[in-house]
Amino acid sequence: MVFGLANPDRFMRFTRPLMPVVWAAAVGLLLAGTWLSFTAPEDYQQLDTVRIMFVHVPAAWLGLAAYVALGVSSFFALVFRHPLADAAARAAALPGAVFTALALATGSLWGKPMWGAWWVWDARLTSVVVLFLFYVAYMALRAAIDDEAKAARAAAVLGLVGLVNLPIVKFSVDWWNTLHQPASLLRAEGPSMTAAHLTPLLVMGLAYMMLFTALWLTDIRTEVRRRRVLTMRARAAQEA
Amino acid sequence: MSAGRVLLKRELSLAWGGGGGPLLACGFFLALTAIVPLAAGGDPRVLQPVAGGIAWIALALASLLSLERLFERDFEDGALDLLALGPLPLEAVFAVKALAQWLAIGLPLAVAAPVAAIALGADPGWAPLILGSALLGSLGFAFTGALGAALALGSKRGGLLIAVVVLPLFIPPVIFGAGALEQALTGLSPWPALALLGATPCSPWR
Amino acid sequence: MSAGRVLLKRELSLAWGGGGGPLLACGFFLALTAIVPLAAGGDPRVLQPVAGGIAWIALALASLLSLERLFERDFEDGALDLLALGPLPLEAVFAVKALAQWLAIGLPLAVAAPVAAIALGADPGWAPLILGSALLGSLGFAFTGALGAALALGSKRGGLLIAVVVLPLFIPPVIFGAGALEQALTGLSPWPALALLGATPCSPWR
Amino acid sequence: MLDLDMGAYAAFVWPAWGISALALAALVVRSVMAARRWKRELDRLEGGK
Amino acid sequence: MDIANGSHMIGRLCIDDLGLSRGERVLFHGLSVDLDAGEALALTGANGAGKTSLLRAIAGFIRPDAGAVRFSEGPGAEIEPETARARHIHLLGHLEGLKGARTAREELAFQTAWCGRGGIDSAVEALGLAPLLDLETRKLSAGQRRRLSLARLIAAPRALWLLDEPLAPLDARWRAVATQLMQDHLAGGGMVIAAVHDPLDLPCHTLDVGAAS
Amino acid sequence: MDIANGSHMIGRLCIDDLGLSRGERVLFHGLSVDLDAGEALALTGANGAGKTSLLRAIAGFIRPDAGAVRFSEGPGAEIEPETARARHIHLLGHLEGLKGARTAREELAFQTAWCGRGGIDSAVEALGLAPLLDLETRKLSAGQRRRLSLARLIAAPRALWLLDEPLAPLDARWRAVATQLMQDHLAGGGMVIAAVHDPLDLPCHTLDVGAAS
Ligand code: HEM
Ligand SMILES: Nc1ncnc2c1ncn2[C@@H]1O[C@H](COP(=O)(O)OP(=O)(O)OP(=O)(O)O)[C@@H](O)[C@H]1O
Ligand SMILES: Nc1ncnc2c1ncn2[C@@H]1O[C@H](COP(=O)(O)OP(=O)(O)OP(=O)(O)O)[C@@H](O)[C@H]1O
Ligand SMILES: [Mg+2]
Ligand SMILES: [Mg+2]
Repeated sequence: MVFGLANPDRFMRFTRPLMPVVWAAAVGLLLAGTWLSFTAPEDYQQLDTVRIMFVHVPAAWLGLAAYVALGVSSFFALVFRHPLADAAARAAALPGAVFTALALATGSLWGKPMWGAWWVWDARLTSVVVLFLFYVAYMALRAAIDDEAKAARAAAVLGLVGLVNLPIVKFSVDWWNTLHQPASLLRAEGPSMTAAHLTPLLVMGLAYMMLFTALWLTDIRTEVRRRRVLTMRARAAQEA
Repeated sequence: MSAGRVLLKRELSLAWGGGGGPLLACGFFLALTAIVPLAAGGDPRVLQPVAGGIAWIALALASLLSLERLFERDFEDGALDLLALGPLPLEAVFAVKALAQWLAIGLPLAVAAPVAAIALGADPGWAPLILGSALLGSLGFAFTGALGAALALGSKRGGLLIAVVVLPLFIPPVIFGAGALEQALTGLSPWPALALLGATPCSPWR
Repeated sequence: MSAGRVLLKRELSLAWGGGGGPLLACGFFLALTAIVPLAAGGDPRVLQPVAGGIAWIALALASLLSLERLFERDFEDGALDLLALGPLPLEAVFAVKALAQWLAIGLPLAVAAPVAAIALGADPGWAPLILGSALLGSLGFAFTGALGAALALGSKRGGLLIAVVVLPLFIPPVIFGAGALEQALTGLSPWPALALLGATPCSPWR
Repeated sequence: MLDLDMGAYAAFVWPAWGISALALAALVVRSVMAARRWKRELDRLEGGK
Repeated sequence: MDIANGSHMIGRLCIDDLGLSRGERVLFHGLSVDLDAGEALALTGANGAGKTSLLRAIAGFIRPDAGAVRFSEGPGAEIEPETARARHIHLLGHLEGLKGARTAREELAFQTAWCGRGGIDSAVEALGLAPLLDLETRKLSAGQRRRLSLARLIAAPRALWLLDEPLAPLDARWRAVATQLMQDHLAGGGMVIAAVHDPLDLPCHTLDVGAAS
Repeated sequence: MDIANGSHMIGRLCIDDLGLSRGERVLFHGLSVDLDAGEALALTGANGAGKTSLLRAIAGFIRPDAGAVRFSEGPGAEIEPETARARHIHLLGHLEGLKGARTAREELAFQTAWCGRGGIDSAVEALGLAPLLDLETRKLSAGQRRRLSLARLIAAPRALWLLDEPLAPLDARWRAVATQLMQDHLAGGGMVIAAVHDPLDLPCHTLDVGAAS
């Protein structure tokens, strides 16, 4: 199935009916999540600042998830040299970078009232900066090499190497003692959060996930089309 | 001076090439400011006093990194012959190249410097002062750096030689720039130091 | 492996070219450690805690500066075609070049690192530890840096692009190296961090 | 019940939501515009055949 | 000039229905040529026809769109492209890969050791390099550089020579010498493929690259 | 192809008892040549004789041991070497100074604007560059690069052309075109000095550089 989809034609045919559904789900979930976020009660400790959580945590999750998508696609692009995998890696970079930047910005906005500082250099925060840097390096490398095949290979190696940073981001809170919250949701003992806050968080998380999926698929489809256009232009020039 | 404009346009397009110039400069800056706390430990009491200085060093090093190729490439690929057969004397060519280098790399770096300093713990109130001194400082770096790059031309060792030639030249801007910050910090007027800093871009023509 | 020796010899002679290689590297290092106290103010209580860290950053940056040309020149002047038609696969060629780079630049820099740290106020007793971690660290820098330089090959932007690609890769060695120093400072065993540091040179072949 | 009074924290909560909305909107606009552009180009080329 | 020293060598080169493109530009397709030991092939064609690209594709630096380049030791015994590249091919392009700061002797010695086991003496004599050996290569004139590059082909024997406009910067005397060296190479069972604008002064097949597509 | 637009132009070039050496090697001494408007000079000589060095000395890049190169507008009216260099000389060497990442159009437009006021259109047409203008120069073939470099000579009119093996990488068609362009330049009152290994196909004086010393 996965390998069947690696055929660009089949991929286009399969995803075509999916696109409106995914976009609609993303918009609907975002609206619902926003509503839930502002109807949820204030946290007894964090008061109204808890509402930053509903944009901070999903952004952080998706910053990580998009890198997983990028790294795994890079792996397939390297091993099977498939153009679709390369398109997928490329399409994940920009949304991933934006989500990571949002996690940094909203975290910083949350840090000032909670920790009394915009920024601290602890392991979690620094490793997220490094994650952002990997995104920047990936995009810069792609943009700077204009032989597309060569750019794809180099970027794929970098994307793969960058995967080592993910466990550092994820487990930094456990390995080093930091100011930042340890995982309260994705942990072995189950979530430790009241349902009143868990529901909007989960809905927003799902919404971000859907939005990323929609962006990702759209960009992959655009990339497939772009390459077709380039090939057709070349053929036209050849015949002329 | 229309020849100067023509050259400036070309140099800018070479420096910004592919739209990545300023982005890369800022990415570099970001990476460097992320490395510092890792190397020196994240303790704010340790970082705060050196924050301004470190932003300055990062500025100097980023300028340095981008300077290396400034003349070396033109020399190796024969473009310098072409430039030498043009209407401007070589000194003017060097100055225009340095200016373009500053516009494409130094300017965005100077804008990023206050952000980096604040991230390392400097007081946000100093942002305008840091910006101003970084602007002047990067201009100084660009011109002294171009001087060093021109001197190291045709040598075999490239980058490091430029570094060694240029770093001593960088010291005055660093002293005056960081000095302005420190004087402001201790309540003194930063203007004399800033004035001296503003004078360094002219030093190659002393 | 005789082809590897032949290549290593050539790379060493290119890197030391004109006898200036290690000398220049050390000069750069010294200039940098001279600039830091100037920028950060000369107060020893401020400098001492960051001394080790700054020596490390200088190490990373000097490695970076010398990396840029590692493959770019061979690519531009056609030597890479020749190397590709030899008995070693290109990966091995890259590794040998990185090793030569380390021998010519990283090694002398690592030897200079304890001197620089002591000059910045570190306790002379730490010299062996700093030397050891700098040796391992510079090896890590050389190999991750070579990986970055190889990736950026044939790109338009040269130096800064390599910096942006490589600096994130440099972060693990910096964490582990500076971590080893800090743990020793606080009385803990530096060995686990040193072991992790020793592992980073292998990372490009993961 | 909808609670839009952020009290003392309005200066932190609203910017956080604001930049999130802006950045995501920009992503969507860019993606949709690129998709339109290349789809149009492809249709044009295939139509002209 | 006996290349048969090597444990095995390329005895036949088959270019089979090759298609090449650079960027979006298709250079040619359906190009097929066979070359046997002792034969030379001159590539001609207008500027931009794809001669250089074809040479680089044979060396394995450009991946073809279609078709393949195959090397074999004799009938039936194929040689892997990687092995061929590592042991049997010399490529001499416009860019000669000489490091300006090293002397001619150092560069020739390195290139020879890198490409195989061979002494440099006979090559130095054949190309009259003796008075130049201690000059840094950046100080050599265009023709002197080319002679230094050609010396590698003699010093490290390999079966297939891929030459891109090898004679252009040489003066009349050295053109004759270089042509003679190619002939010796062919007589010893080697192969030569050369991109040229002026006809080669030796018996050879000719392929007009522009006309292929 | 009328260069006389410029306020003044080189009408005569006198090389007077010139002596040149590179490093410790004396290339020649006592070399004297005069060249008038509309005349061409072909430099021949063995590899390493000093053709390239002589061209660079005329352009003012190498300081001669003895003698001098003088430019004058007509009889009596000397032109300063600096002025000549800034306004009246084109040098085309082996290294073409093209930036690989910029397009052919950008490079040609810059070079033209840098060397004088002139439009690129007629040059583009004369050298058939139209289909190449939007390619980055690193993607050009050797002959295409050379055509791009030649276009500068047409686009920015200057009186004295110093050419180092200008025709080597060109195919037969473009060799004829380039020769015709040189002839037009001479007819318009320009001067050409070209280092060559194959004779130029136009009426010209010949100087054997090797024989001078
Ligand atoms: C710029 C600063 C910050 C950054 C870069 C950052 C980064 C992250 C990341 C990457 C995650 C996801 C971790 C995972 O999935 O395990 C996360 C989750 C979280 N962050 Fe932050 N954060 C920052 C500031 C803050 C602040 C100030 C707070 C609150 C005081 C906070 C509270 C949380 C919470 C509650 C989670 C959810 C943990 C979980 O359930 O797994 N963060 N943050
Ligand atoms: N990287 C590239 N991307 C796109 N096009 C390229 C690239 N490299 C070369 N080309 C184009 O491919 C064509 C063939 O170039 P090639 O160098 O093989 O020609 P050639 O036959 O050797 O010409 P010449 O006689 O001028 O040396 C040229 O038109 C060139 O513009
Ligand atoms: N910087 C230098 N130092 C010492 N000798 C040099 C230097 N540059 C060139 N030479 C020598 O000067 C001589 C003349 O070189 P030049 O390039 O002028 O020759 P040429 O006539 O152009 O030869 P070709 O036909 O091969 O291009 C050569 O023998 C060369 O080795
Ligand atoms: Mg060619
Ligand atoms: Mg010459």
